[in-house]
Amino acid sequence: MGVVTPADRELDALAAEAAPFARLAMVEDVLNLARANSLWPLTFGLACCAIEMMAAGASRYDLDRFGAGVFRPSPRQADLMILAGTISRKMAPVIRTLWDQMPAPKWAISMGGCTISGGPFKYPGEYAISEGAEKFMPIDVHVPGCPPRPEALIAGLLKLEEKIKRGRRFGRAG
Amino acid sequence: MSALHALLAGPLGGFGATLLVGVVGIMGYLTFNVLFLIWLERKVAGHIQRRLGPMEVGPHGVLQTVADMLKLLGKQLLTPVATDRFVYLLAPLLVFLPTMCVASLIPLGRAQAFADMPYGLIIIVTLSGLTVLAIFMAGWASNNKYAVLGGMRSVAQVVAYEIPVLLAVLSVVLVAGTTNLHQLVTNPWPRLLGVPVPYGVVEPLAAVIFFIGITAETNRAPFDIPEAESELVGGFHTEYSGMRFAMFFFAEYTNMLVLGALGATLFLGGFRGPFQGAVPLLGPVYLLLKTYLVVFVMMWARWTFPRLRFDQLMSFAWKLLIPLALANLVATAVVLGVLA
Amino acid sequence: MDALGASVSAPTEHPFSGAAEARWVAPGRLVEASRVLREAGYFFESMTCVDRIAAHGVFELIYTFNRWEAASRVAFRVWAPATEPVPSISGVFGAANWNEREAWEFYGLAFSGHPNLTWLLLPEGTEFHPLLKSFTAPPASSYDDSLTAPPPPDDAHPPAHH
Amino acid sequence: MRTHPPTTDPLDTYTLNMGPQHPSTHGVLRLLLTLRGEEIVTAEPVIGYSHRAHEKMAENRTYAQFLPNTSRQDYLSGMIYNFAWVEAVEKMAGIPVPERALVARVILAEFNRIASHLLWIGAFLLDLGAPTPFLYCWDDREAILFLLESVTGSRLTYASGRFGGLARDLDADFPRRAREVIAKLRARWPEYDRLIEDNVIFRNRAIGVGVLTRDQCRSYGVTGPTLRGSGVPYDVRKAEPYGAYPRFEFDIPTRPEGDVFARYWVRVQEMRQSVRIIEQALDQLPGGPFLEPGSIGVKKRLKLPVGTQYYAVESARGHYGILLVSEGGAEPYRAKFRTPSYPNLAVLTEAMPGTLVADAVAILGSTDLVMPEVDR
Repeated sequence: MGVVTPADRELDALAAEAAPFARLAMVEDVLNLARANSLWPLTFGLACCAIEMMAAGASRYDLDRFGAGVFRPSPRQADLMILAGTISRKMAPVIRTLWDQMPAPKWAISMGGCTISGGPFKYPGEYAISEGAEKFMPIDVHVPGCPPRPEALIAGLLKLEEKIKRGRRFGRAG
Repeated sequence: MSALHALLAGPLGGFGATLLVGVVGIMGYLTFNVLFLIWLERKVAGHIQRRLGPMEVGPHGVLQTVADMLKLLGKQLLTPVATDRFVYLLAPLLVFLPTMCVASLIPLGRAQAFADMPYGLIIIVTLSGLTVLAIFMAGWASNNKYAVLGGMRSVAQVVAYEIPVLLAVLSVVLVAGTTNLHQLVTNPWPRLLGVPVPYGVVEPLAAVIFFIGITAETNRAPFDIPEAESELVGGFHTEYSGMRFAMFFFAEYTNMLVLGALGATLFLGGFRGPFQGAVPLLGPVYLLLKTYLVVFVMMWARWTFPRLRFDQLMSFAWKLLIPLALANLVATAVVLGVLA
Repeated sequence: MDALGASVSAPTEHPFSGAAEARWVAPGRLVEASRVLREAGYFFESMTCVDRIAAHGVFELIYTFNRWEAASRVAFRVWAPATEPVPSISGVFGAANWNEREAWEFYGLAFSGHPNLTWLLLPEGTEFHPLLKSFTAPPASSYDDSLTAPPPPDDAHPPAHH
Repeated sequence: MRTHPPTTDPLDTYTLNMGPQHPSTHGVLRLLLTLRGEEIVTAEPVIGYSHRAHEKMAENRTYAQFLPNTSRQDYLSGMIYNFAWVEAVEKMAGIPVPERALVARVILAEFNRIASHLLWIGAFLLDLGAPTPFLYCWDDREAILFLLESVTGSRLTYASGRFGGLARDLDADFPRRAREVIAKLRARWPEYDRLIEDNVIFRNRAIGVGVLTRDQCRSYGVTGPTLRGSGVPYDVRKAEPYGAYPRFEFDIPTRPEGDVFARYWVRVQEMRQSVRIIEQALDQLPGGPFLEPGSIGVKKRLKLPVGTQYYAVESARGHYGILLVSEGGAEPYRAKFRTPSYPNLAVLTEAMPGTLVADAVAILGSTDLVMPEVDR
């Protein structure tokens, strides 16, 4: 370490102030366990992938087995945003608003090629779509496919559960 | 329960002990009940819909609602900027107070009612209409058009369905000759062909009207228009998150239980059942079994029927249920008069 | 059909198939001609704009109409100069309203007498016409800047403690 | 209800913005409703939230490269769209198609139509607040998807058409499995009728609601089951027979009322007709090649003669038209897709005023919209 600048000291002070009053690791673990097992997705579909997302919630695949079948139509009550379908440029600001309306802690799964990178609708000079959701919001799990099968979405969900149980969010180690 | 009561009565005095046992007992039980009912709802829904419902959290998902509750506890509480803050925060607290009070009035057994009042039934009917006030507060304070619409619908709906419920209850009161819930159960039952039968058998129409009425009052499908998901997103609770939202859930399921228990007490014989005289502890068991039967039928209806439209709901209450309930009341009075 | 009057002279090197009748209509007679079809019981099937600016300096508009009773597609082909507005037929066929808005936003072709000529599919305020052959890529400014900005530093994503 | 005169007084009304994220806008439609209480004064659909520029893409890709796009326009009846593109190109290029492929296309397309209608019934009932039929329909739909997947390799967005046939042949076991699925569907229909059609709440929500007159349909170019619910027996399969359809006997179910219930009834009957077609096609399924020997397939660059062609098929939602303009190159000069949901949505601006918010949801649901198909 080199010179400690005033800015660094300020940061340290800030960190000390922002540190939790008491570290309740057990409680955090239990909470994370509960969070992982109770991921309520937002009722929100964009295109083709939304149909497979609905299929994942329907009888044969039954997301409710994992406690993730409670699709909430209001972003205020959702924990998980499953971005399923192509994000058009007209839709992107709306999605960002929805994401901002969700209360923390929240997670996002990008389902299908379109929300990962623009998918099949990306070509030089395209004008209509936003090339991937990560341009404007954080994504926890990517589920590739066009569209991914419901099993793939379930696998993505289980990956997300693992991630939550380890207490990591948005790529930051805990 | 009574031993515990005696133990606490030493330091706290009789009233204090009753209050403590009552509050802790009721709160504890209601919390458990909500967790159980939500799980039950999801399992019932699952099995009606050719799937399993929660399976992974605990055996057959029994811990699913515990996880949900813990998660909701740890959720950020968002208060949208444009809300009427005081009312917005007050509504979720108010929403289950009336239900709590009603819960304490339901007789659980021969000597077990937390509050045994001579006019218990009247108080219950009065209190159960209050929940809607909190719902309207929530809808109005949220400053969201969907929420306001939901709140308005809720008020209109409860006003309309209180009346047939009241009239149906009155029919039973006429037959039983008392408004004390405890006496209503313990009084000699009416006899049909020499066999004592619960009031539901002699007043089947009142029972059906009462059931429809409480389904509407608890905002359950097919009368769930105040929170109609496909129309109003979340209705009155659209803007609520985390525990505040959970409170509404809590209130809805508690309301189901309490009104179901009231229905069981009025029409299905309450805590009375075989051998209950010999084993008093069976009383609450019988009551709960009957209550959960009513609740189960409500769930069954929810997962089977489409939702009514708002004007249809209104005309159903005003043009069909209320005249029917009135006619039933008059018929009951006439029959009783003739028999007397 | 003869009430439509004589066809205008137009190039013949683009044959049209899939219709019982395809005829060239002058822009000025479009409303009148479509009204004839409306009264004869035709429904509005589709409208297509084709960019022929490079070769001829015009847009080719292809309207197709059809009947329920006996399928007999009629195609109107309009050779519309790129700079002049085409008369709107949204007063005759309700469906033309959206189709004309689409042609306007995708090609910049104006329609006179249209009640609400504004963006339909593209975000409001879009300044390019993407289906023109001369269009290559949208200008960089067409992205919503607020989206690419980093998320606000709020308490929404606290790092988990371990 | 509805005793007030229509009003546009701004003090008397308010605006409700439904969507683009709303449980019953099926994806990303936005409806701007002007309301007076719960009564709709005006309804203005705002679309484009899933505009993906299919038409621009068509100009940038070869005919074969564009094939996967077609099934993404309407992902619920993607097979029909896929074959429509293939057939349009075949017709323009004069590519012959073997008999087996023609009949197999009909079988696959009709199964796809049933799957689409099943999904619609479920989603529509969900809009009306009944969640259970949704799951029943999806359960049945999975059986069809499983069958289609065994032929095409994908569940939803098929690319199984080839210029001159099919990508893969129906295997020897296919007819037996297809008949099993049909038997399963047949067994389910009485259940649906009892659960949905005979339900008094459903009938009250659906009968007399959202009437579309014949003239409105004509003005907007409404087609498909939505039009047939208004009593017009227009079906591209009969009006302009294509593929192997002329060989099969089937009826066009219509109902004169034009309300939500009529549209529901028509779709339910159409599934029965589709099964009828499939059974005939399975009986007549000829042997021989499934892809014209020496045909173009997708590998080589295909060039179409100069000209403009309009080609139409009947998709699950109605008249799907492809207008292809070729300048002789390997890519289309212009491809316009006349999608059925587009006019079916546009007409709602006239059908919705005067109804209630709950009706708006029912009407919207009854027209069976697929938003990416509207927006393209």
